[in-house]
Amino acid sequence: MATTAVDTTKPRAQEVKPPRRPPRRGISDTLRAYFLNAPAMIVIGVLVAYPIGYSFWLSLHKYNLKLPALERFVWFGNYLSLVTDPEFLTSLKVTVGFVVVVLGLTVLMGTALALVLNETFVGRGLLRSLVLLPWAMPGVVNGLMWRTIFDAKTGPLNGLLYQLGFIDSYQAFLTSPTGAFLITAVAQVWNTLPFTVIILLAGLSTIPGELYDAAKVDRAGVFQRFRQVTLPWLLHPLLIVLILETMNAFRAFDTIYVLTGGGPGDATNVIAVLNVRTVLTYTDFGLGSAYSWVITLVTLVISIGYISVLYKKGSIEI
Amino acid sequence: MAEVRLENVRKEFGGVVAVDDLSLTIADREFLTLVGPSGCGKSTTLRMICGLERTSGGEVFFDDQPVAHLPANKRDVAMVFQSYALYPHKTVAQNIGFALRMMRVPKAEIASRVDQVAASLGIENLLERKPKALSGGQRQRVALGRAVIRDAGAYLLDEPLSNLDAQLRVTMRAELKRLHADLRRTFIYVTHDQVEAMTMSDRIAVMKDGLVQQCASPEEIYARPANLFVASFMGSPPMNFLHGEVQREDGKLLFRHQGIAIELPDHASAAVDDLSGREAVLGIRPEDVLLGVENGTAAKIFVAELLGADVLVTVSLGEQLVKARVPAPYQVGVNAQVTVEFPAEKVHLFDPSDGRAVLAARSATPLNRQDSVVANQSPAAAKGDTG
Amino acid sequence: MAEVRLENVRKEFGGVVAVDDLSLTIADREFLTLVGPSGCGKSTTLRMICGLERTSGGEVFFDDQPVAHLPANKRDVAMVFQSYALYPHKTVAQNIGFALRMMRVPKAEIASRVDQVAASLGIENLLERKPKALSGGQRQRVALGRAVIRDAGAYLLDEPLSNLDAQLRVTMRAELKRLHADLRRTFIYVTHDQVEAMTMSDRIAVMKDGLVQQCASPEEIYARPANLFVASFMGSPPMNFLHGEVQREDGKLLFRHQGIAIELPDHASAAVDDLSGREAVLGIRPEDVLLGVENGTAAKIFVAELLGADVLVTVSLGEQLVKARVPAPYQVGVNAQVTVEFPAEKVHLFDPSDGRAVLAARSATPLNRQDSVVANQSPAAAKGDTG
Amino acid sequence: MTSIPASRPALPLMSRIPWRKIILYTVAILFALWLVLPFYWIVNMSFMHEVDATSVPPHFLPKDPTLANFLGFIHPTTDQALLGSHAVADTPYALMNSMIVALTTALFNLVLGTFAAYSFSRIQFKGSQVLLIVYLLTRMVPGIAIIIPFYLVMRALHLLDTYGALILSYTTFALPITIWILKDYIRSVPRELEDAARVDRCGWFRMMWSVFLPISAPGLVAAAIFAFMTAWNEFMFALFMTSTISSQTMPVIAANFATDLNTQVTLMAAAGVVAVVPPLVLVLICQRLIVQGMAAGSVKG
Amino acid sequence: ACGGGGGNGGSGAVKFSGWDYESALVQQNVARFQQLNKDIKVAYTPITSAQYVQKTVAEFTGGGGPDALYVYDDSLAGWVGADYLQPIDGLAGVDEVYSGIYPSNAQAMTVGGKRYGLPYYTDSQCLIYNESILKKAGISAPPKSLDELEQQSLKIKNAGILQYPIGVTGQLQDTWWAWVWGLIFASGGDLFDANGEPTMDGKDATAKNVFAWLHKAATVSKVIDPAVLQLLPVPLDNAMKTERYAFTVGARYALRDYNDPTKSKAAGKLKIAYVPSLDGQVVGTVSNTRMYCLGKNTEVKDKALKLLNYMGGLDSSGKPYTSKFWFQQKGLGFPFRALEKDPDVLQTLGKFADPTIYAKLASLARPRTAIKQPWYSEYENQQQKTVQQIINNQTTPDAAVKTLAQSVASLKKKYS
Ligand SMILES: Nc1ncnc2c1ncn2[C@@H]1O[C@H](COP(=O)(O)OP(=O)(O)OP(=O)(O)O)[C@@H](O)[C@H]1O
Ligand SMILES: Nc1ncnc2c1ncn2[C@@H]1O[C@H](COP(=O)(O)OP(=O)(O)OP(=O)(O)O)[C@@H](O)[C@H]1O
Ligand SMILES: [Mg+2]
Ligand SMILES: [Mg+2]
Repeated sequence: MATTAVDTTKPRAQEVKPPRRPPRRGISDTLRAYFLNAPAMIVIGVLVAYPIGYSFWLSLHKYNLKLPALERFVWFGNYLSLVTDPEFLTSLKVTVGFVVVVLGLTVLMGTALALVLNETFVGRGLLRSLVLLPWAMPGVVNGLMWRTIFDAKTGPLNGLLYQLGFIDSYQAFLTSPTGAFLITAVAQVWNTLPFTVIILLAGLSTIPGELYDAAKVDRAGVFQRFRQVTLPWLLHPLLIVLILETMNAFRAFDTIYVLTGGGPGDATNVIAVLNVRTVLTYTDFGLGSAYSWVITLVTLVISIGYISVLYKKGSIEI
Repeated sequence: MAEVRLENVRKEFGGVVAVDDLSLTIADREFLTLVGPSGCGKSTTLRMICGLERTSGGEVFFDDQPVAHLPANKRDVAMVFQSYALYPHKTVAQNIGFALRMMRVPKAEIASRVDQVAASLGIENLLERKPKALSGGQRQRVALGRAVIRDAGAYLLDEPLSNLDAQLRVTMRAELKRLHADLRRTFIYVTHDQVEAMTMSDRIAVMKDGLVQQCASPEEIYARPANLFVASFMGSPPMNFLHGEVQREDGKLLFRHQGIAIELPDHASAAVDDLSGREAVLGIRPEDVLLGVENGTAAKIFVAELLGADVLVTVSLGEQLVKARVPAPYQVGVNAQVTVEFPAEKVHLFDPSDGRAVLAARSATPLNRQDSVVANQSPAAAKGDTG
Repeated sequence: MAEVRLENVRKEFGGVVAVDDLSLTIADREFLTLVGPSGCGKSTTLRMICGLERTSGGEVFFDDQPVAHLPANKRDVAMVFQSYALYPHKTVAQNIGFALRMMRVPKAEIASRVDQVAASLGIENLLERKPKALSGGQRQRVALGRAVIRDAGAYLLDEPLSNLDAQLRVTMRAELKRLHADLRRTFIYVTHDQVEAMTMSDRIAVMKDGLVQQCASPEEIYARPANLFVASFMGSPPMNFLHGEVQREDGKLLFRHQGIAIELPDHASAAVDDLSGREAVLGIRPEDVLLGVENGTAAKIFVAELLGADVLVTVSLGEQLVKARVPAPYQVGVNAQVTVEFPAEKVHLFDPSDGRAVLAARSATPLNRQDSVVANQSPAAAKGDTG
Repeated sequence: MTSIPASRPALPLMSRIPWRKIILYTVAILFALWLVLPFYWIVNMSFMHEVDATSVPPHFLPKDPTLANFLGFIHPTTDQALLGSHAVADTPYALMNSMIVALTTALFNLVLGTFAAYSFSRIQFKGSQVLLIVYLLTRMVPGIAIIIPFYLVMRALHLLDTYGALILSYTTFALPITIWILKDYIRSVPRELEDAARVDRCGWFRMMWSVFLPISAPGLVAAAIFAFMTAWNEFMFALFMTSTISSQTMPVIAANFATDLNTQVTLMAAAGVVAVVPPLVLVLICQRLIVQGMAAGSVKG
Repeated sequence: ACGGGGGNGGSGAVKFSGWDYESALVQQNVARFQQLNKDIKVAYTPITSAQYVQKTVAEFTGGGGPDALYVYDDSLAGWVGADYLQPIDGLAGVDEVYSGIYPSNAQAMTVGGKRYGLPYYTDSQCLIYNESILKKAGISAPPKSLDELEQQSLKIKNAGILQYPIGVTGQLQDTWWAWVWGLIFASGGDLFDANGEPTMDGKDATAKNVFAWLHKAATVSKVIDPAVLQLLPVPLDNAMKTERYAFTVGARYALRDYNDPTKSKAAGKLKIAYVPSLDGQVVGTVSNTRMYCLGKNTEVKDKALKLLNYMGGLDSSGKPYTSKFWFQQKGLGFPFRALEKDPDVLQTLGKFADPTIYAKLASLARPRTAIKQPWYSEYENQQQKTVQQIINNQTTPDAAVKTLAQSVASLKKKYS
């Protein structure tokens, strides 16, 4: 139809046009985006770029403060030595178990709790605030609290179970390797659950209510509504939760350190405890940095794994 | 499902009464249209039928069973939401096929039915898009598709065609009528398009302020509006209204308005008794007003507008403007004198105190079933409706 | 602002061409209506004018100045979004007054203007509600109010009345026309309602698949559609089309269709030369078809539908169905024999290869300016349009 | 219109039982117990006399409740004053420091995070994915690896033992996650609203302030709480970057309690309680902002 | 409670930091020092003891670091190696101090033949027993040998007085488990020879025998509380004060608290004894030394030295003022022999421990031989884990000593 004279274009008012500026396009999107990112990039860049680079540099060195004379560049020697380091390997095993247990519990409980808190019921406001309680507790206090609770001599848990007749004498819960492992996991879950709940709850609050209406009309039951409406909308928050909780679980230190110090034996000697000890107690900065970078890389790989798995599930773009 | 019955249903939103004591029975297989001014409670009524909104009072029955305890997903109704409510994270195909998936229909069947529905809606090439990437009308069609793909007990359609162009609307109307004929299910339809209401419905329920004003067949609504509101709401251009008094004079029944006397038919006797001594409102549709007849009342042409084959002539009768619809050509200049007549058989009388119709026209001009549900059909489909 | 000009504007969404090489000049103070089938790119065009969407090609000019670099908030246009886009956290009053607040209008003035606009939209008692607590039509009015409260250089209205009832729509149309008259600004209006398009616009641009098919006055569009698409899209019921051939016979210009010969007017000579030997499409509007005349072609009544004052008669002319609109009453039984005539002056000829109109009707029936922008007015306002 | 039937069929029994409510409340109560019980023990202890705190069998209610532990924070007794290098007397100041640091961190995070998050959720730009991962990467390096060089940086900036050091460290910690959190919530705000605001003549900042932020309030609250809590209970950096009560935060002081050989568990419990209360109060205030379906009714389609 | 300090000592103030044990008393003492030396200002920073080492390392690594500071004996060698500290040989007052203290302390403060510290306090491990519990079980004298300890414990256990009579600190920590070293040294053995070579897996069977005893006591006769694996020093103190254990191996100064009626229900009942040995002989125990040292890069060396001398040396009258102050105030063990006979000291000591045993322990005590090794802290951690495994029956004494020897071997390799 291009031939049709659709447009009665008027003759130009003046033949001599003013020298037309080349049409200014707004600044390019990419530029604008980086402009918006600049403050964050500057703060992060200025403050942590150097430390991060430095720590990676250190991880390529043999470097123990106590023996400055031995300092030397060893390429990936520290990393290679880890492969044969029995302590590291056991610790890796413990850590993986710990991460799996903690992550599983956190995500399941967190989702359940967020869903509950998203409903209206008497006392919701209170429960919503209570959810944050564990988070507000400094890690040291948290560790001490759990110590007190599980104390073999004076712990209220022992007292309670004893009074209720579940046990016939006080138990030293933290002294068996399994017990210690599970208890640290529980304490960690208790401590990090609020983050999951808050993020998921905020995610839930963005779901347009009318989608549930539509799904109800489309005959989706409670479970299907969760799967078809809630879950897809929660993918993004879940991704954050997964990444951050994985990171947290890999770096869980405070609570474990206070509760068991990594013991008994190697039962709770997760890599983070080992890492902190190596750096701060043994002042082995080279090896310590290598540990840190192993943690970093593992969490990075796992995170990218999450991202790509969820990405494949569709409807998610980072 | 079959009959849907609302009994004294009421809905308040924290003080705002959206639906106020509404009773309505929609028979099995009926096509009922809800019309009414914006904000009168149509959508709310649908939502209550559907189970998305709890009633604040009264009861909803499906086939004589109260359904208050049934959640929406157990009620077996399909609905087109006024706001579409598409799943933004699903493609068009997934949106349309969702209900079937919930009913565990096999994948292949879903796919073929989705294709079929999409084709009938003209969105077959958008199936892989997300709603975000659709135009307004395309979204509305997806919303419609999501409902019509189902085999539900009742279909609730909340202004499902409002954002479509005229042509498409005609096609869609035909599709919906066909669906209604094929499925033989209850349809409850909300629309602002009077042509749609008139041509598609078995009955129309006219609502105002959360109350049903009249629920009857389109012809009945048009010919015998139950009250002033219905009379003024249905019909375009709307009915003329004259305020005056009724009296008996010399055995004649008369309506007097500013010195003009209009004779009323004999059967108006009871109505006149009812209203005598009080103000009365006379109503007459523009197409029933006669111009230029002998013995008519003198009036002046105020304005005349060409409506294709007709002319809409507005005459001033004293202070009052009256519209008349007469066949074109009608070549009379503005301010020209003309005579007007209101045929006795065609006037309505209303009691202004409560708006109630006390006299309906005996032979109103038949309804304007203008549109084209039929007009667009193939010869075979068109047999029923011959004028 | 004054003139809005689009030059070869193009918009792609990752492969999907929404607007394809669109050129259009909207004069200062003009009321231009965009019509077209769902998904043809109307909203996208508005969004590009407004600066919400970057063009993928071409350029938008305001008063001869390219505006590509101007963000939406610097363009001084007001817009009603098809999807409303109300601020959910603000009350109706805040929604409507927001733009004024952004322009630092004093509080008291905002309040009074909001009240005034709300009153004209009939939502004065909803001012303190949040959008969530409004009905669909109420939301749409808020969206409209948000645009009309402003004093902008251009107003872009994307189906602003689609969810309103007929009465309200009439009132709102009048309001918009009054606003246009008062403000004397450019209005670009999208609607699916042909009556709206016909009665309100200075010019109508008919779009299809991202291209403007014709842009002209309503009368022109109706009487001289530039191509088959425009001819079929505008008008309800749509124009009749007959496929056949043109030839000169005995100095006469004839259109032949299945043994029927239709005489063409003399000025069709050029058109006939153009099309001869090829297929041609003859178009005629239903109101131009004459029934029961002498010398007419024999046909059979297929169906007749009463449209109030008119009857829409469908006759079968051989295999072909042709619609005719004749004044009521028209009392002929189905299958009765009838004669049909297509007055030579009123036929259109189209080239089916590209749809182009090669012959426009010389004297088409004047446009169906049916509606009531005027009809509803007070005596004073109505003077302009007398028939 | 219809006559009311004489007798209404009774509802089926199963549907008269409010299953949903029962399940909801059961789960809610179970979670409440899980959240509260451990903490309850601390609260319980904080009202006890030292001797009762470790008694066998335990007292599940303070035998002889006392406020002495809490009063200690205002007027420490001589005994209390000596504990954990002034920990008792320092507690109120530490709380104030924590509050200042945490609130400022939260604020910084929201401001910087919003800018960046906006770009990720609304602009398609080259390198956005890489940048996002890089942000995350900075957070994935364990704090222990960077604490020493970080200390050097702070020293170079002359920020040691000031709020600045803490605020900056916590901002860098929380920012990547904040950006990740916020980008999703910003994305969930309908784009049309941004368009509408533009047409209503809002500049970008105004649009963010008047339209975006109120609607993404739940996300902002979540991000703010996250940043706040990160700052509130971080221990290691607080310990290393500060040395006096002019900037020491509550976790450092709480650790002082814990390591003192003369420590009193009840006093420590009381410190734990006061350390937890301020954030909870803040959240109680903020939580009305976590509203369901903020954008409801705003766009059609 | 605000105050400047630490980093902002300013013009010439002596930056002095220490772990936060009784920091109020330290502050008081510092104030006194400033009274006496009006020209010197001291900026005292107490640091949480659990993180003292780490934080100090950070400060030194960051190029700052205090002028004068507390140092643990087991950090000393490392810090010297890391070049944080400077020797004080030949400086005023140092020789006098070194000649007045126990040799074990002098040895602990010397690295590579150079003296680095002036003593803060010292202490040695002893057996602490609850006399009244023993009496109740019909035992009149504390055990001399480990077997005796086990027998007595069984008696107490069988009498139903306590389920587990022996308690020690058994949770992994970054500080040492003195009692393990105490048990081995008491039996005349060691884990390392004088050159820091491991002897536990061969030459010297003491460790293995002590481990065997531990294993038996924990898993066969079950007199060691399994819950010790989650026991830290403070809870252990509380347990002793509330008479939940009859025996522990601990530092002498703990008795001061244990026998303080205002702090302990068991005041007066807890007594000091020699650490039981394998054969019942009294041949040794382990000691530790806490000291004051001088930062390497101090710019106020003279002033800092004055402070050091005030804190860890002798005053103008030749008396170790601060050392005595600590003993009198808190019972911290004094490194100065002369104080053994000081009447004030004797009087105080009488309130909580037998002066004879107290003094004898001090003279018998030896520092750990391995603390000068750079890998000592790793080793200590390994040893703690191994002992935990012995106590909860995850390993055998044989395997334990092997593990320890192996870990030393690999640590040595790592540090070469
Ligand atoms: N984000 C997008 N991505 C891909 N395609 C799009 C996108 N937005 C619009 N389109 C397509 O562009 C075309 C034009 O869309 P537009 O919204 O302008 O239509 P419209 O004329 O306003 O239609 P309607 O009358 O239905 O509102 C449609 O076919 C639509 O599917
Ligand atoms: N959540 C709510 N809170 C308060 N009032 C509400 C709420 N929802 C609807 N209303 C009011 O109830 C009335 C009926 O609303 P409803 O949506 O049923 O109208 P409707 O007939 O569908 O109108 P429309 O044709 O404009 O869609 C309206 O006046 C509306 O303002
Ligand atoms: Mg509605
Ligand atoms: Mg559109």
